[in-house]
Amino acid sequence: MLRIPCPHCGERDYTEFRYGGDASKTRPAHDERDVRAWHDHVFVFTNPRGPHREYWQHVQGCRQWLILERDTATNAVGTARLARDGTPA
Amino acid sequence: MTERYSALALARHALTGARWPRAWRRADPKPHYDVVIIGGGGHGLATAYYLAKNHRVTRVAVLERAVIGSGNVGRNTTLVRSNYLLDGNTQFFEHSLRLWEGLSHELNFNVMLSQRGQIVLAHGPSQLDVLARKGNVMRLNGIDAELLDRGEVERLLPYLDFSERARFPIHGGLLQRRAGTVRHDAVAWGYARAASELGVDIIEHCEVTGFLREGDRVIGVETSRGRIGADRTAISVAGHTSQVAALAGLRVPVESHLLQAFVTEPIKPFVDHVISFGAELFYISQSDKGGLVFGGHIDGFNSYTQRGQFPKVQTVAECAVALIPSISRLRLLRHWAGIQDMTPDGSPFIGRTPLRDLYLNGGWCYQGFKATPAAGWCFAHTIAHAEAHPLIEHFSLERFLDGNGYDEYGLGNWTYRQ
Amino acid sequence: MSGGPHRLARGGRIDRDRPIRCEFDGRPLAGFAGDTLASALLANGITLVGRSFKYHRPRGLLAAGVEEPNALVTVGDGGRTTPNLPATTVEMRTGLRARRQNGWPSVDVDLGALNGWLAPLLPAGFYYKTLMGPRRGSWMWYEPFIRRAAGLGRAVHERDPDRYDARHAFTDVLVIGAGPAGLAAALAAAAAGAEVLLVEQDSALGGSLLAAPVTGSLERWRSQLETAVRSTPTIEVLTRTTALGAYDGRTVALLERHDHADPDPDPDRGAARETVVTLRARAIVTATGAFERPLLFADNDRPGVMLASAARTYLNRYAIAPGRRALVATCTDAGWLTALDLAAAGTAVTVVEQRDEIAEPLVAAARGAGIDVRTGAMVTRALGTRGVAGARVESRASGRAQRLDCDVLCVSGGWSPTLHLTSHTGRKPRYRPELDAFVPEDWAAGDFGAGAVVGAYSSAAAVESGLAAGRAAATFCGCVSTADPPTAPTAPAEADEPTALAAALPPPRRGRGRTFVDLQNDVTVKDVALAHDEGYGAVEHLKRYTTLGMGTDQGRTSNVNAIATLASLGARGVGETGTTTFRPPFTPVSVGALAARSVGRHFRPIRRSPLEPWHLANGATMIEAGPWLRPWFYAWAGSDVGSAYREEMRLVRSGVGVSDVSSLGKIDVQGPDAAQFLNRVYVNGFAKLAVGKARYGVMLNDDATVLDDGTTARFGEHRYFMTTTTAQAGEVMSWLEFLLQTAWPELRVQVVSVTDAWAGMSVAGPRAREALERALPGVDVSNDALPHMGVREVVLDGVPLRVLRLSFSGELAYELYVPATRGISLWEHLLAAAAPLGIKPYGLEALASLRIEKGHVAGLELDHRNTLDDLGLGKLASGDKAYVGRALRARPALQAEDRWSLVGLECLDAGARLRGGSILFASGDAIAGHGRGYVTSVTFSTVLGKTIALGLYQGGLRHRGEEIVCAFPLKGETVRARIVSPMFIDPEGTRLHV
Amino acid sequence: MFERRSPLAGHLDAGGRDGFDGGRRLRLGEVRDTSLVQIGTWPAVRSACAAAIARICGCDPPASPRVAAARGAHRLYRIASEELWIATSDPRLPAVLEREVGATGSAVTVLTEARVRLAIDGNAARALLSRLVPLDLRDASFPVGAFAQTGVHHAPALLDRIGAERYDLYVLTTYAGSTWEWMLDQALPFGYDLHVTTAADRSPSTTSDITRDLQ
Repeated sequence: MLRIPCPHCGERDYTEFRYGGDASKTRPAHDERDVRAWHDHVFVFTNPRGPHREYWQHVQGCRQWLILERDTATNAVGTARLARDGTPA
Repeated sequence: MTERYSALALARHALTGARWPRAWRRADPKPHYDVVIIGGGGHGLATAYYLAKNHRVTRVAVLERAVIGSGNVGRNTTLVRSNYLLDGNTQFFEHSLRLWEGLSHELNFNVMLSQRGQIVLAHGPSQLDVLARKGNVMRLNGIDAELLDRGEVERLLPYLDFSERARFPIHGGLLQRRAGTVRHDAVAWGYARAASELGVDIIEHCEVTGFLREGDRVIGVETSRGRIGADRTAISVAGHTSQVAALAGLRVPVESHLLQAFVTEPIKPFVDHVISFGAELFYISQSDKGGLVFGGHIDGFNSYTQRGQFPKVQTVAECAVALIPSISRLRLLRHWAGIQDMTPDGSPFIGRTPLRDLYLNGGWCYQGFKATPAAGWCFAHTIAHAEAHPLIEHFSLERFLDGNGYDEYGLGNWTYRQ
Repeated sequence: MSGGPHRLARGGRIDRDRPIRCEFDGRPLAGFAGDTLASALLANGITLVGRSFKYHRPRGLLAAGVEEPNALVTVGDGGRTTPNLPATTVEMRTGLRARRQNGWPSVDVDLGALNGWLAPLLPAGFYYKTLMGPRRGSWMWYEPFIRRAAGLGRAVHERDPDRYDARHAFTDVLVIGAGPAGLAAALAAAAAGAEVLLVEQDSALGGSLLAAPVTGSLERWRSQLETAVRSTPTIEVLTRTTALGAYDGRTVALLERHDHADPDPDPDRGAARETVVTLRARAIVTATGAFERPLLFADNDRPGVMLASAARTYLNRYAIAPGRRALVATCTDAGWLTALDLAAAGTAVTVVEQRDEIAEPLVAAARGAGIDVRTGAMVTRALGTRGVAGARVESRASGRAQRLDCDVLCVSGGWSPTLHLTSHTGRKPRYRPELDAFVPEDWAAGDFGAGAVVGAYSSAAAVESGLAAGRAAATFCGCVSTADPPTAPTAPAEADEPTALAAALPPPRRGRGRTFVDLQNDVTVKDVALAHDEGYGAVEHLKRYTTLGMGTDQGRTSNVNAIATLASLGARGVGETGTTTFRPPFTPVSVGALAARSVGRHFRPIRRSPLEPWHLANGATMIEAGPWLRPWFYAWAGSDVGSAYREEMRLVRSGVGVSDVSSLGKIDVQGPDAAQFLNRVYVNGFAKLAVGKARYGVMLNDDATVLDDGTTARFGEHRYFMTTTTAQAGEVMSWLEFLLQTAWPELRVQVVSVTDAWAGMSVAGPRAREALERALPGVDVSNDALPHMGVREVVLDGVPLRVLRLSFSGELAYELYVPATRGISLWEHLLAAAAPLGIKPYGLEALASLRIEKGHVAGLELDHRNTLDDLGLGKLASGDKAYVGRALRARPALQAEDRWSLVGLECLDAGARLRGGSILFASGDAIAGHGRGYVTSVTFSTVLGKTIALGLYQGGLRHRGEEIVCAFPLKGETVRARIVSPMFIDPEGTRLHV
Repeated sequence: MFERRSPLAGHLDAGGRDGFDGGRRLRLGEVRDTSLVQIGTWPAVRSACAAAIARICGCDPPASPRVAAARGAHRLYRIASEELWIATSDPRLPAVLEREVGATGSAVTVLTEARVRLAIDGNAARALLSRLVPLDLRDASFPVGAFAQTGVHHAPALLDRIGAERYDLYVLTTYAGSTWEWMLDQALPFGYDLHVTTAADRSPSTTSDITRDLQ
């Protein structure tokens, strides 16, 4: 059972969360019109076998969107932070 | 030299006690090939076979990191069908099903295609309309399809939950009689044996570690067993597409997810069709050995671990009992997970890449196994002619750039929701 | 009463004061409490317990535990029929009814045994080489025979009456296995201050110690250990509980079995048959022990060939003499312990020991016990057919062979640590030659092993490793031991059993008889050799090609023997050959237990409108809409949906009706930046929406497909009330939160779902205003006070009421929102007050039909494939305001002129049935391929008196007026239709503004 | 003209049932007189918002996301970093909060009608809850006074431990009926009595010491 350390609620089963995919990409500016930029953001992935930065929303908890560090090769879970606090460097 | 398989051959060996030859030659890498195929799974081996058979390209090597067939071709739920909606998908998967229908004879290897029929259930009027649209398209393309109302489903599958207790009552369904199952491992072995017979080198325990480049042209691969030159190189490693593509500096619209499969203890014939639940993604069939085989939805987050999450096991069990209450008493024997390429529209990529002489076949989502023969057939054609086979033109890597996404199920642009 | 002729007069752990009669193959079977079905059978001299899978050879008990490959029985009747249970795991209990399987006409006389004669024709994987002809598809002719021959027991299609529960659990230290190592680990962890959960699949604690004589010092020691554990309050003990699988996050799935006392627990009183526990532990000690391996020799599957450890268990735990004359074939000291116990119980014993050098004390003890000892010798063949009658014994030095008589042949071929759980989480085991076994490696943080599973075979060594592991586990949990260093009762000298062993010799390649590696799947050494010859030598290939290890026993007794055989054939050693990956569950688990309470109506929760009780009490037929149940149609309008919805439509078009729209998503949007936020997420402008007004809006996904549509009303400077479709409510909510928290954290906006807070009802029809005037006197709903798209918030009797003048039907209409618990009361009041106007409720079918007449998109038009322009809504996104999805909307293929886009369709063939899902063709097209579009929604227009539809058509309304063909080949129908505007009624919207 | 009708009206008339040991180890019910308000704020107005709440409720908004703050008729929950829930038996409070706290520029949403408050008491309460929620309910991690937002049978819920063997469970109104049936089905083995109760009867126990423990 993947256990996700919600910064607000504490460690919980992943079933309380909703997956939001790759969080390593920066979303283009709202008024960006460049198709390639949005294409790469929406459709292209690094999909690493190893450390992965990803979005999860604690939908059955505090409803906050988190950025979680997880290793896709082992499912080892690292730290999580609130997405609203910005992505860690 | 491979020996032809037949009842007679079996009898001869039984009487003389003569030993059987290897099904496929053990081969060591040569310095150069016309085509090097990375990945000894169903698709890679099928591609090699059709390159040799249809295009007389026989200086071909299949490079496999472990042993052949150790990936998804041996981990899937063995379904084959051609009930597809979108122009392009319909023809491609029907081509595949027709190849399945001749495969045992083509390969002289019994892959046990069992056309027992698949029923997709609808649990409401609008869901049945969606199935009707698909069924109509199938019929308009010469593919068998039958629309069933609740009564017809009940006559065919009386053991489904038609009681008052059913949370999502069965409203009807779509039947494709020619759909069914195949003995999955046999597909890899059969293609390997036939390809080897035609001169293809199948090289196991040979991991690709890099690509040999000449400008924007790929001229071979670095492997754990040395450099291998190639006029054309093809990637066919679904599950690890991103990793291998990355060795060539490519980023692709693929994320790797886990799909679990489940099998119960063997029992006498219990379910004679392939049945797909309509309320959630769940399907069931019974293997010839007697085990009930279940499939469900991906676990839902990127992973390469090849082990599933327990709550998903429970979800699948809930669906099984919701569909067939008497399954409750049967016992789950094993569950395992495969690594699946997921794409933003649920459709694959197969064809050329931005790099010259490098070809890619991946992103099959839930459909890799049933696509095996057609994917091999079309990929081989594409490699041989350096031009996409008409059946796969729409599966291009760039399709999202011009807006030609190919969303068969209308699930939107999320790999993890397909 | 004796409980069987082979039962010893005294000894054993059975309760002789509690005799039990059960039914086996329709005949009574006597035993005692504490017996398993297997021990009861053995006590009663029933040694032929099953037929093998392929050759239907007679089979007896090989083991005494979960590893039993042969003795599979079917238990129970009717809906409780359970096939394939190992008799060794079925506890004796009153009311138990069991029968043997896989024999026809019976297991004793089985015609299937004829397969034995055909064996040479049916080697492993024979079916890959034949059954293909004469023509394509011939397999469909052979398959039924194969399927009937395959499969083990027979299952029934009756509903399982039993109840299964599921629960969650958390602990500091989980100890799996209550053998000496597990008991010690539990004590140590608890002493260090950890909360401990100790799980044991057996009914008793002690593991291997349960096989020791009940009179010996080992048993006294075991009971001391048990007492210590039971008397420690911080140790929770679960017996009859199997660790099914180990998962990420140190989560272990457990199965508790409750049916040992009563085979038919009463579900109506809440008695569960089994409970699945999802346990999260902070540390895990795996003390799962090891399984003994059989030896490979010809006909090693004969009834009477039994694992030495099993023989010892039947003797000491169940007080059964497995035979009168025992032959113990061994390459381990463990075999000698069995020999000594058998001799002590008065059995004539011969030991055939593969090794030349044995620990002297053992030999002395054996000789002292009158045991005939043959070292440097091995059994090459078992004699006898329906039961072992002797063995062919060969001296390794001289090769001289002789026949020795026996009626039980105990075999001891070494130990296989039970590493299933550790491999579930991806640990690759390592082969250790000195143990001739695969042992778990590279333990993850928080995972510890103890006892035989890590090669500590003797009880004393097991306890030592258990104490260490328990301590380490507690420390990992951050427990700092306050108590004295943990101890366990000191082991008796006897506990330090000799455990030396040698690798079992490879089986002879020649000679008569068949040597079985996997007894359940009938895989022989010949089959392994065949696979190797054909290039299926890798373990994964071997498993798949021969089905070795794929039986219900998951190859517990065959795995290592197969690898050894493989190794003996090829160049590679056992270690390099490697082992296959074990998958969960450890032992098979009923699907019902995994589904637990989520069955029947509880499969998924039902979401209910606050008005539902009224609907049910007033003749509504309900229909599923996602998680919701919604009124489909009402009895007042007709008895079937087909006629009822037309009545309801007529009512709305001509008078006034009211429908329940509570399931619409409702989101409270507040904050200083709310206007700007809405202006970004909707394609159309919301920046200038005035207070007291509502606006229709459409949201796109980033890829420019339509996410959802709905109306948002502005009730205050910083206060908005958004409605979404029923289907997308959850998606939209999460999407808004995603944008606010990840993309635009600088916006001061709070979104809260208030879907549950409000009951919603739509009052629609030319007389809707009159209805409201009657129902809500004092609320000015005149056209001036409340024009189209105007909204009001009023308070009546202290209850807030929101009135939004919106129309989905195209008629003059109002949506009323009232606090959920007041919904029924307003609804009833409305119906009463407007009764003189003939107001009546209308359901989902009419609602959906009315919107079709008006050309509003919904349902099937709103899948994630369609763009704003496809739905004819492109003009909404005017100006160059930025909105989500704008950039990718510009992609050429999404702007192509010939995209399939929204059209209205009028059926031209009166009386013909136009169906949803029809495929559209231009007249003159060949009716084949994928057509130019399809029908999404169909209804009968009561206004136009004809069937109309919405659909998507190549080029859309540029083909307005054209006559096309709607094909429905599934029913062999084609219908002519004309492309028209999707706004079938009142395109100018005059009815909305009256 | 508008009388209230709980979504559980009718569900509680069924009466109790004995467990399979014949006993009734649970007391399950609905609390019908609770008002619920959600407050969301932003850095600039955070302190003004907190001050208003303190003034109105008589206690500061809790900082801890794990422990409820209790004062008289009110219970305050920190449901997210910038969001609070205030549950109260005082029917006038929501209007006051809307006016006073709203004036600070914070967002106030009344959720009284959006949630149903269930009461779960008895010596089998924890055993029952272990079948409903995937939470570690052992005293060390979920002491009296602790609360958690979680899920019950696919729907979100908030669990509040108000006493050693007493819990409140807030569930969505439209899921209430289904969740209730689900809970009774799980409660069957333990046996239960049913009752309609009041917020007053759910008198909170002091939480200060626990608050210290957890913070």
